[in-house]
Amino acid sequence: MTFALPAAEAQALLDATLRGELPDDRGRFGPFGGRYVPETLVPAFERLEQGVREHLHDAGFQAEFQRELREWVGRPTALTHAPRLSEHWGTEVWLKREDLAHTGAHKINNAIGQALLAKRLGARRVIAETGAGQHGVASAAACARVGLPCAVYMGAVDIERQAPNVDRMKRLGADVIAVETGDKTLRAAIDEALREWVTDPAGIYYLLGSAVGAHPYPYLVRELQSVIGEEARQQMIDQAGGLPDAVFACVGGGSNAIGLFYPLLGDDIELIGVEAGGTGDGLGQNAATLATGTPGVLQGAYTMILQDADGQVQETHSISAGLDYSGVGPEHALLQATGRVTYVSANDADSLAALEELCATEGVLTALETAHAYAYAREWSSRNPGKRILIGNSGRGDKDMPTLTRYPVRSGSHGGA
Amino acid sequence: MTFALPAAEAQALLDATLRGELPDDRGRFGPFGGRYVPETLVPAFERLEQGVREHLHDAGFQAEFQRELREWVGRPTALTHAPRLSEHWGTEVWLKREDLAHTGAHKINNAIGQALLAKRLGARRVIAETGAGQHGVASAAACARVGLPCAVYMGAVDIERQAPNVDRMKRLGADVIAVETGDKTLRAAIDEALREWVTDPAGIYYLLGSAVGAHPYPYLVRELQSVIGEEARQQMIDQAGGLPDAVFACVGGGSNAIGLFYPLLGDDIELIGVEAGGTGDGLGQNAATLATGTPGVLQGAYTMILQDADGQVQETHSISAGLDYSGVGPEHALLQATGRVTYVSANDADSLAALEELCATEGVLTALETAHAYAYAREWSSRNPGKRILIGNSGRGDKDMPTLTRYPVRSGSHGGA
Amino acid sequence: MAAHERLTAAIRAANSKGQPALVPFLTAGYPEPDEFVDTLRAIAAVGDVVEVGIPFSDPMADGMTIQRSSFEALRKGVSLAWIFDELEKAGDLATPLVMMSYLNPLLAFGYDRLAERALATGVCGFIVPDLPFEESSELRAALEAKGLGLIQLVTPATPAARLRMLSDASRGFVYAVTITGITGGGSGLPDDLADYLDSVSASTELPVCAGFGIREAKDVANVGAHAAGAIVGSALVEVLERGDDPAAYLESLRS
Amino acid sequence: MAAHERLTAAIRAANSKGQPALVPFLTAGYPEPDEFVDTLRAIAAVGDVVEVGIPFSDPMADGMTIQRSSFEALRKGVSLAWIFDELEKAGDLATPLVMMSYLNPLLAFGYDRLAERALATGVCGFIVPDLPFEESSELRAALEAKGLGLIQLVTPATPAARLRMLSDASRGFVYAVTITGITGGGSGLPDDLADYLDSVSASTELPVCAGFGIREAKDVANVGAHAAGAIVGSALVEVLERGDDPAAYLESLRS
Ligand SMILES: Cc1ncc(COP(=O)(O)O)c(C=O)c1O
Ligand SMILES: Cc1ncc(COP(=O)(O)O)c(C=O)c1O
Repeated sequence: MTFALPAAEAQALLDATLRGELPDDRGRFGPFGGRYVPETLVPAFERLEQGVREHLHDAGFQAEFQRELREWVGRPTALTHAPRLSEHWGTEVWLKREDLAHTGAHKINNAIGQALLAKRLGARRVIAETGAGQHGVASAAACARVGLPCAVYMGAVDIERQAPNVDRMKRLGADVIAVETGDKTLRAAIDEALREWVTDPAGIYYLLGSAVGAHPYPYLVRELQSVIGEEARQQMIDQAGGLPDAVFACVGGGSNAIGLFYPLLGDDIELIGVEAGGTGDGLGQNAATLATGTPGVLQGAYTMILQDADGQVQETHSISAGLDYSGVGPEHALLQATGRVTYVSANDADSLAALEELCATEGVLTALETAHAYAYAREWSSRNPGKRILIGNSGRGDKDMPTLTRYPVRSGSHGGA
Repeated sequence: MTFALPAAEAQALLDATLRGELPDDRGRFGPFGGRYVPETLVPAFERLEQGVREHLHDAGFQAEFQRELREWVGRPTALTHAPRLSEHWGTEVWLKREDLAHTGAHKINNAIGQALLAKRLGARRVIAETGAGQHGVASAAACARVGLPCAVYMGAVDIERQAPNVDRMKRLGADVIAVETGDKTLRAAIDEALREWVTDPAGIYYLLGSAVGAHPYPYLVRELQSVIGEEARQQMIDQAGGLPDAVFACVGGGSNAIGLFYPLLGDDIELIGVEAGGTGDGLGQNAATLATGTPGVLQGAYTMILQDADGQVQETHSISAGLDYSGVGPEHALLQATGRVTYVSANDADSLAALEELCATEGVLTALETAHAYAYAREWSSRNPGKRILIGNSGRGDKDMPTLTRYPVRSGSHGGA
Repeated sequence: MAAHERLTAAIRAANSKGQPALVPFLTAGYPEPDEFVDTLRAIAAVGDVVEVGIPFSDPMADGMTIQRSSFEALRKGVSLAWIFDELEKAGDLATPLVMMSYLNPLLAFGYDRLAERALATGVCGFIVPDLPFEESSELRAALEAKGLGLIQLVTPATPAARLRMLSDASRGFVYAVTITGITGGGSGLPDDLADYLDSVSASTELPVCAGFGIREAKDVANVGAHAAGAIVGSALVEVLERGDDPAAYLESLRS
Repeated sequence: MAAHERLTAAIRAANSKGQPALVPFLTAGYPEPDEFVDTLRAIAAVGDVVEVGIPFSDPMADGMTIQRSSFEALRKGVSLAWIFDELEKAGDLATPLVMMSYLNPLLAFGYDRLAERALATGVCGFIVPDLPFEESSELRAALEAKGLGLIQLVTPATPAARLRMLSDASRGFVYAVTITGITGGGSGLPDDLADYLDSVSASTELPVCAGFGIREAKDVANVGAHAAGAIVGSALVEVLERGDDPAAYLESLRS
């Protein structure tokens, strides 16, 4: 189901977005967003909002943030032309290489930005949640870099399927706390982190990992991740000689997608977010929140969620832990409702096949999350030959080896193919 | 034992090095180097040498190589200031971040360069050896990128301790061939790869992973890796405001070290290569070839090697698979003999501690190989307070998790420390 | 009398007998859906106001105990519609009820329909833990149209100006969270509890009920010295979990 | 007569009897060091020239069989010095010997001392698989000073000009590798073997011995039709590995 706004309202909201006026003072992206949190957390969120307002666009903070991005994260990340994949697909394919960022995914842009903010706000320690473990690793690294202790909440199911990242977090000095409640994946981990935050809202900084949750997180994360799209836009002009016709990004909570899309909203480019189609269309078989969900309130925001008729949030399925979430960032809900961005899904099997094709043709082992963007871009390419496209290569697949080893490499698709 | 040349000869050879005249026509770096290979391989080596001469400095090849480095590998890699480590050590510490290169180590610079060369030479398939698995992963990726099938020889011992990399190679489409002969580590893997090469010297390209072996490999690998030092030199000037007083790199075969050192040889900088000190000074307890070896011929070159009085090559020990090699690149033997570069060693325990310290202070999980450079740089810093130093951060430690998880994180050293 | 005034009256009635009002919390349909009405009756016979918890898939403000009861009830098919049906069957209990629910099930149910059915089943007010005042105007309006109360929570960290605003907005009573934590933390109330509860009480004409961490008779007494009522949540759910008699447990809190 | 000429003469002598010379290869000290001299004698009684393999830790040009024998001999303490001592004890065997060794043990031993001890123990030449002609001048000089030969290997891939150069440089005989592979590959000689061996033979006055992949009498016969001798390596080591009689096996190759 797709939630659409009346045309005039959609246009007005889109214009407001382009003018940088959203979220509004109440943290709203049109009808979406807001701040639905327990009264116990209201002072913490107000302090955070105040801190964001004070520091985020402060020249001193920005200089520090940009220096960390350049010197420590390794930005700008490369823009890669994919000649062999292009040949296979019949489109001109470019990849924005967030997998080359420190710790292996776009998550670090946000993590180091918020860690610097935590430091400025005088936090004594940092907590974070993680799904695929990428945000946990990024948070652990960023906290070490700025010198703050860090605890990461992670669902027991995800701990198992992303074991390499668990070890990395610990080695980087974070406490990893297994969450055994609820669905034991990302959603439960966020709840646990929020519960922990309540115990010491002044001393703890909660470093949320995607463009989800209550205001100001969706805004804060978008601002920190927009460097992806800003770089990519300029690089396409410099390296490809012009902007792409279409841009694809995978959407879990939506942070890499909003980071890539936001700076491109004003351009004449088709923007496509790809969610996890899992094993099928039924409730519980996928994590295609925008493609199949309905509006509701989850974990602090009014947004699209996967829920039943009673408003109970549904468990999701995806082969990729980082997309396995029943909600999505509220700004994506708005971008969908206005028609500016199209949200689709790719299933487990097609995503695995796409991951393999990318390995075989370009020597890039992408994350399972990211593979969803490839799966759909491939299908889109078959309908749009000759177009120029850009894919947000949000992370690397090293962390997915425990899952991938369960699927043997299909012979014949590799080397010289 | 250190092999030293008479002062006049040393100076003459150093001058020749600085003028770019070494290796000479016979592939010699002064007394070291050469080409000690079976007659069956002589035509293959001649063809390779011819190919290197023809293509390596050809404008077309260089343009392609530089584009791949920029667009696909993600160069330039960042230069990171390490403020918290600097505070701990009392020196101003900078890191050259090869861990941010595609596939996670400097190895990719060489792998993509040689893969492009293989393509130009009309090879039908590529073989490679690997120790830590980094070169195997890099070769697998590079071969996929250029569209050549790839087989990687890897010692059975290394397959076990670098499991994550084995899976990555396979996923990137390479055949991984377990070597059960000899010491079942890197040396045996090189022998097996050479044996395979003999069976089809014209159709196979052997993509050697370090600055070792018979001419032209030490030269070829140095040329392809020198981008590290060239970038670092400029970045130090731009970011640190001047060149470092001392530069540290770990030395296995010596490719990251030569890549970093070579462009700095003419500067007034102390250059220090750090080998694997293993568990002790005895033969077989370490892999400190330059620090404790003697001249001899191993796997194609006259160089420093670890051997007994009968000329039998000794097995080595190091916690890091990538340093676990009884030989070393012949150019390092020359740089040692001329006194230009100092070679020392760091043991397993100090390297582990250094790895942990870097995690805790800067949020960078470095490779176990690389950790050796930190261990010695730390000790050096205690004797040279106030100096500015540069460390070649040759790779990331993700691949080492199976080894590292056997060593629990030492409490107290992390977060806010 | 508006429905929310029934809450105020019930609490005042208890106070007029010289004791704090007891406000037990029950996860609807826990431990067994078909015992819901009986359990509710037993609890309502002792309590002055009963808080009925609507199970939710994502109980972010609750501790382990209430989470477990919530998931268990959901697993057994409990829904808001079913709860209203059961309350309807139960008929008037004399003891006024409040519903404690996360926002999303209420949103899904529809606010107008919600207010209607609440009014028809003896539900006098709502506690919505993830709905801060700033987001609450729509729900408040729908409830007020039927005389139902939206009970506001305040905490020890709530600044004075906000405390006044929340107290003004509250209906029925003001819910004073005693610790800045989640439900079901260990017993042990903060030292400066008295000052805190006194200041909440001073901010409003309404009775103040204190909740979170109340497990024993002495907790009720402590709280009762500075507040009009004591809310008993996790501790009561644990009694149900163990299969013990909830009424007997509640009686014990009065002694 | 220089020592290397003894090799040429022994091969010619076999040929003059209408048969190819048989050049068996034995890893020194394999399978048991204390049986070395006896095994050598038994083999020398059948072979026309015997190739004695010096075990090396890094036998890069050898296949699995010879690698295994080499590691085994090393494990049991075999060294070049020990081998010379044993040869000295054995006295003159009548059959001339060549030593096959990787370069590093020879380097470690010292070239001059090497040439001296070789001359004293009936070793007439050396085959050094990892020493191509271009790197060989020092060793060659040391050997020639004592009349010892440095036997060159040629392969089917060796270009004509290089073939002439290598043939010219060789002493005793020319070693023609029959397949571009490592030792110990399966039986089966290349189709164009005859042309290849004929062209090697045409490049030199010296006898040509063919090696690699010779396992059966028919291989010896095939090779013998176009070369002066047949070198038997891995197949003989396998016989020793199985504990079979090496002399009997070698005899069988002549039938
Ligand atoms: C590589 C990668 N891509 C994408 C995602 C999805 O998150 P988001 O939608 O916030 O970018 C994750 C989450 O862990 C990830 O690790
Ligand atoms: C990260 C890293 N550093 C260093 C080395 C050692 O190799 P080299 O001395 O050739 O740089 C390796 C080898 O695998 C490696 O993986």
